[in-house]
Amino acid sequence: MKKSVLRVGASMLVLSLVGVACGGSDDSSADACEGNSKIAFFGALTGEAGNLGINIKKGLDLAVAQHNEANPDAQIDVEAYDSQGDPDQAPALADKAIADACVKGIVGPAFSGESAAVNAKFEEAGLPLITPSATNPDLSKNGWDVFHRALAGDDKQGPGAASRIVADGKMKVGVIDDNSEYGKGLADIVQTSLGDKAVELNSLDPEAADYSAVITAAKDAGVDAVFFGGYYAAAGKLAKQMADAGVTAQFYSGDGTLDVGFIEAAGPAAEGAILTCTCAPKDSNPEFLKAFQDANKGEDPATYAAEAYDAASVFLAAMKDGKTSRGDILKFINSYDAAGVTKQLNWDEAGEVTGSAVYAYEIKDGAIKGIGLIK
Amino acid sequence: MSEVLLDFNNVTMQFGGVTALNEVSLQIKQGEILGLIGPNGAGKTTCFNVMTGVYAPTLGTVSFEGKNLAKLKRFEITKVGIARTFQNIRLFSEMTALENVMVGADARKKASVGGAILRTSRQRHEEKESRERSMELLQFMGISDRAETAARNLPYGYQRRLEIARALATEPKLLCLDEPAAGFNPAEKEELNELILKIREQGYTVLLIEHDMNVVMKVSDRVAVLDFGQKIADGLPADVRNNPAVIAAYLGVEDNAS
Amino acid sequence: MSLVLNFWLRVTALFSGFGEQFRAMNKWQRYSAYGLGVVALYLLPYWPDVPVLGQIVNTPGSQFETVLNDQVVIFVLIALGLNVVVGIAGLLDLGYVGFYAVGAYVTAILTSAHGNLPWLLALPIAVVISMLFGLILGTPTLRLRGDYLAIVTLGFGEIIRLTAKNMDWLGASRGISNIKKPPSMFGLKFGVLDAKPYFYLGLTMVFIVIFILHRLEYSRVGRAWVAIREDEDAAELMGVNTFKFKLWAFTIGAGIGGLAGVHYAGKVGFINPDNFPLQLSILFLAAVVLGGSGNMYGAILGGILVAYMPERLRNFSDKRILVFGIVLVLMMVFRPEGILPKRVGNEHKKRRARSQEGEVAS
Amino acid sequence: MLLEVNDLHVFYGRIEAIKGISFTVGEGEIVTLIGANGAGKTTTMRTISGVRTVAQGSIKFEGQDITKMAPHDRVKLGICQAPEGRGIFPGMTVRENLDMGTYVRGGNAAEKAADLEHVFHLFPRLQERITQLGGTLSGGEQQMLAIGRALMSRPRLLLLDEPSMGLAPMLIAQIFEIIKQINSEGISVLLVEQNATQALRTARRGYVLETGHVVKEGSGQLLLDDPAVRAAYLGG
Amino acid sequence: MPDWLIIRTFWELTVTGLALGSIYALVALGYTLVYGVLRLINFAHSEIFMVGTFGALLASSQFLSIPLLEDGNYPYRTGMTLIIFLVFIMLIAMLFSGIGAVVLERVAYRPLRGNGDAFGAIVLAFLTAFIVSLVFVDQAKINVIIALLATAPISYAYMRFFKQGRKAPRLAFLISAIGASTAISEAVGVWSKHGRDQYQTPRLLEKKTLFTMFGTDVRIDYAIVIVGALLMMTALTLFVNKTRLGRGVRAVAQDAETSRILGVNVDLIIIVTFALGGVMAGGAAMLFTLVYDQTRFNIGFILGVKSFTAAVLGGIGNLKGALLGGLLLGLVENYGSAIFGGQWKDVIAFVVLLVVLMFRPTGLLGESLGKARV
Repeated sequence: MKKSVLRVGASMLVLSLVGVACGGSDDSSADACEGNSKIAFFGALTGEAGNLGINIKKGLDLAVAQHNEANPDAQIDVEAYDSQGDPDQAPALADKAIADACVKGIVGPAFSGESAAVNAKFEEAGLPLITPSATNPDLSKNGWDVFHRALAGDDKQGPGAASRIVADGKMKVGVIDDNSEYGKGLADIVQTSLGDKAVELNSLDPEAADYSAVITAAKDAGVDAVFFGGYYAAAGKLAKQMADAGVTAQFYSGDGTLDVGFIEAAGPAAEGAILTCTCAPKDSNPEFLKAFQDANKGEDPATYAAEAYDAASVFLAAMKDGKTSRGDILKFINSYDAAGVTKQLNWDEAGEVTGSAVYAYEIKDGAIKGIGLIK
Repeated sequence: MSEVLLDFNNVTMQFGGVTALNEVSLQIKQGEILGLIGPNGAGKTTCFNVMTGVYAPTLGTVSFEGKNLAKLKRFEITKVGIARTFQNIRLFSEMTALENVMVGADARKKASVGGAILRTSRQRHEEKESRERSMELLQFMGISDRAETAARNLPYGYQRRLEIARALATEPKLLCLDEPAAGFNPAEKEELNELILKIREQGYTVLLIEHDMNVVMKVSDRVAVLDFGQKIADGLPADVRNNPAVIAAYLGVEDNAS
Repeated sequence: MSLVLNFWLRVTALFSGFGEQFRAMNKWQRYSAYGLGVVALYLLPYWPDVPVLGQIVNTPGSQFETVLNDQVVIFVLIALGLNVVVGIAGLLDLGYVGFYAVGAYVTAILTSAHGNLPWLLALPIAVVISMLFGLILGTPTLRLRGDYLAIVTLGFGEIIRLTAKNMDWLGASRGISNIKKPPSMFGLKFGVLDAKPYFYLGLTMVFIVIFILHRLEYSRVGRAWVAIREDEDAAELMGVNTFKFKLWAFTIGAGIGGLAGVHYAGKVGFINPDNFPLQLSILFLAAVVLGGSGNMYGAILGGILVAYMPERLRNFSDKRILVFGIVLVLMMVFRPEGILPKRVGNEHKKRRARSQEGEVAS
Repeated sequence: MLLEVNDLHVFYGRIEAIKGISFTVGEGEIVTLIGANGAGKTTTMRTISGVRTVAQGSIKFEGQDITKMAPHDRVKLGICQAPEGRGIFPGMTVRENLDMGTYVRGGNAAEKAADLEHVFHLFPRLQERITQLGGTLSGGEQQMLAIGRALMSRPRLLLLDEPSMGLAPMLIAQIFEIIKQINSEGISVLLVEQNATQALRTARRGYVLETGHVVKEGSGQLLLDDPAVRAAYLGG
Repeated sequence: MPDWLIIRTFWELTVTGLALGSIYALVALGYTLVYGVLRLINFAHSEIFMVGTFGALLASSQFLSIPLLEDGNYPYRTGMTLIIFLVFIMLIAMLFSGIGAVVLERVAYRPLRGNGDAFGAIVLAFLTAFIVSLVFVDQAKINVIIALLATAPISYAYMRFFKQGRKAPRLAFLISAIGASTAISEAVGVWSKHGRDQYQTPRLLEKKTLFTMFGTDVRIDYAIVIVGALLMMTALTLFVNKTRLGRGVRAVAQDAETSRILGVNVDLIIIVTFALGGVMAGGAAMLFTLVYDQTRFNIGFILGVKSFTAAVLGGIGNLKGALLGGLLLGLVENYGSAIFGGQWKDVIAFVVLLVVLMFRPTGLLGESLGKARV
């Protein structure tokens, strides 16, 4: 009776020791992947930001499906790591991805916050990554060799947006942000680029229902344009409430707003709003558009799907080229230079894609229309 | 022996217009057992609460060994040397009997967070002292057999006694008992009487609020009677018992009714 | 369902049985049991490699040892700290995440943003500053009654987060990156990839905190706390300086929350205000109450469950939070005192003994 | 018998407060329960009103078993109580407090007005205070209000728990007079009192409670003359 | 310059602040009512509000089949049609919230009061079976079928458990509330049509300026919100003060034990209290969608925290306090945003709360539902 406690404790100990022994053998075979190689998606599939991740994964899935169809004897799997965009959950998932020897490359992490939390891990593990959506400029300043971005950062987008605003002849631009890492970062760059044409209108709380305080300030300042740094849900509410309050200023925003959700939320107030993105319009590559529609029941590719497709294509190209180790794939990517569906894909030292295409979009008749590159 | 321990000087206590105590003066002398009686709602418990710092008197002063109690915080009154029990038992129900008493004993101890973490010699010494003293008190009250039982699971009589033990543990000069016999049967009341006398023998001064005349009359050296917030009598038990004002107020208006 | 209830009763009986066996053992046996348990805990990261057991404990979608450290250890530390405040002293704190944030931010500021101190030096400073925050919040607010205290602490947690979010000096919404890691010691390298050293460090912190709290709980201080929880007025009338001890509870709780923050910051190397949302405070409280408010081991169990279950249940994907919510309600309905309710004295032993006597008698 | 209480056991948590008491109240009677604090008087009253659950034993009202009946149904049957400590709603006016007495019964405006008239007839002071908040009344006025409120429910059996508590002698006498008057109108009264002399004088029969047991019973005068009762409760 | 913003735009900020404050106040009433009667923070009240907004959404888009946009513009209605539609939508929202609140009480609170009934047992049994079935399959329809099959035996066991009448400690209520809150909001997030996305509600009312005051245009929707909230609050106060049930609510809030002695059915009163709070939240929800045209599964959380803050600010348990606290909070947030910037809005709100509680520890008007009078 008395000893059973001891016995349980001892057996647990023995079991653990067995584990240590087994675990030891695992380490030596880090590169040994049994089964198909994998490309991993890393980002949110569920949670509040789930939509964006789903777009990305669809682009990735399409690229892999095309590859698998063309190469029946070199199948590639897609592994999804759903972080919900939460930096707290991301590390355990990243470690899992790293520990899985079959994962050869990461499409992601989708958000800047989680990127900051886990990219160092991928760097240490030499696991190459290409993010199709994390546009925080600081990310490329960490000296991460594995880091690549399939689109330009906000430091390119901001000046682009500013020059479009200036080109539109706006003289007094109210700059508002949602106080998020992304939104505030982008808004700050836009504001700097606009110089004395900008009027700082502070931040709003995206979760709040009512933005009247900031709208009152915009009205009071008499702005003829408003740039909003933030995501589509808040942008929609802002545009609508501005219209309701009688503010007639032209509405500008960045890639976070580039979603039909913006149009839904803003209703008629969205009409004529101009959005910028370093991502390509869905119709920039008709071939991709058609393939995507075929694979997704006629659905159009949404934001970042094309970038994800490009990112995946680079990994697939490396594998097709016979590269199997993460190190070889990384080298392959670093020296890669070929046309993708969105742009010419080649990267500088920092991992920024060369060529800084910023596209402008306009909301017209309740739909997003690409209106071309911003010079 | 006749030194005044607690001096209740012209105390008036009002609650939002209602006068609970009206110019009550009362003295408790060193070493005596003072019985305080009066009908329910006469102001006994208020008197008690003023004394133990729960309320500050509206008018008048309460002093203990010449020290004015009004300025003291509630926990400081314990340190001055006044301890009490509660009419409706208020034990720390999720603590054992022993721990309850130890909380009382802790009032005289100093060791705090630092001492507890480092287990300084003083802390260990105090802890041992508290434990032993508390155990002694439980034995003294005759309830040491359930020292490790949660207070809420103790039988009623034990709970009443535990309250007294806890109060004694604070090493009071004055022990105030608020209806300690409530809910006791005659045999238990008899035991309680003996216990109160035994407590006095140990050198404590006792203020006893009680309803049961058997208890009050038997153990008190002196009895004060409150009625409707006023003191109407104060003297030896036998005298009080025959005081017509007391009979009228407390024992019923028998004379004008008959 | 009675099957489930029955099972549940069995499981709890098993644990209480353990307790009794444990008390019945002699010192040597007891210490070796402790020792074995501790070693087994330190070997936790290897459990997934054990056959069968590994299948049960391993987290399907995420790395087990990272979960152990980033989620479980952090939650256990926090549950321990919050249990002092809520469980033992009975002060309802809905803003505990604030102290966690303070610990993390102080570490970040000192080792990265505005200083270059080593992590090891930042640790005590951060803990002390967290305690100071506890003091600063507690001094004016601890006079408030239960539910008012709850909303004020909730507000405090938000104020901390929003201040961090809005002050450039604190990195604003970008957060602070490149936070220093703990120094390599005892042959453990605190890198980016291997979570095991962090887990060992965190587990050691947990043991130290348990040790300290154990000493506090069974001392004058602990008695004062419980007395305050049970009946604040009576405690004060028994000579307990209630304000002082409430403040201590708050301060010590804050210190432990801060310690968790230090550990977190050192591990992740990057923090931003969104890591410290209001919802986290609520989750912390849920952990304490679910496990058994007022019982240190209950709080630990609660912390483990709340941190580990969502990772273990990754298969439920987006329904796991829903499931968590329903489980909370069910638990509170059927086991309102938590999984391991606080135990007082030896009454349960007595009761058992008595019921056995009864059997003999009848 | 109007009320029959048979071998009643009631627990407060783990403590058995009532350990098997039995007593009866006849139609038109005043019956009193006397005893020291903690003897179980108030618990008995609350159990009869239905706010304490019965562990064992039964309560019958006019032969109907009401042991498990909900409190509001008991009020409907005609059992109403003026509780210990008066239980005045401090934030309600005197009028609203009195209206609470008709909460269960409902009744039309005319009936209510008549009842109100009746209560004001018994307690003219209440009429003067009609718009005042309950919390601002003096102790005596509160007691009157509590009794008046109970009367508003048109009870068959009125339960009075310590009506003399905290009242000046003059007022006590007055209250007991009113109790007699109420009784003379055909309402039976169960009276719990510490003021044993007064209670036993008023009541036809009495029961002495001690730690949850009935230790003595008999007519009021019999108990008044009992030396043991005198010693314990009447101060000798 | 921003220092002067508040002066230049004072009246505009006042109008918008009052509108949002009115919604806070209505939601705060729910917290205050329940707290007054049960001394319980009904943490899940925020989700009752959220359920109300979805009620309003369903009422307009499903029951009335109003599209989001008609020919690219808002589906404006005018005159009698508009009024009937708005009243209908409000009633449905109130119905949703009211039922939600009552179900919440019976499932998540009543069993903890040691008073669980068959309804609570059945719902809890269903939920238990449902989450257990999730372990094996993850298909809503199959889960529901399995859960329904298992409900009867489990609820039987639960009923037996309820018979013990165990009362839970105070903290358990709070955690149960948190659990219920999470579950309700997540359930909507998981199973509603667009999941966690923002939903738009059709805009029936053209937001024209009604009149101009102090140089500020007062929009018709703001006017409706403020007036509507005041009307609802007056109705509630009349109900509480003038009706029999209302008197019961006040009596239970002041002294539950005496109320029981006088024949007040306390369980019924508690249900009434939750229903009242729910109806007020439903009204608030409809007014909310009227101004902001949108909702989301998590919309209740922040609004709930704010409303609870408002209730405490005014004095929780006090009906007038809820109104005062709500309006004050709405104004303070708006003025504060104008002075310090929108990012400091919540900080300002909580600092004001802290300061008020320092000087008035039970809120501006003090607690007690019983004393709340017009």
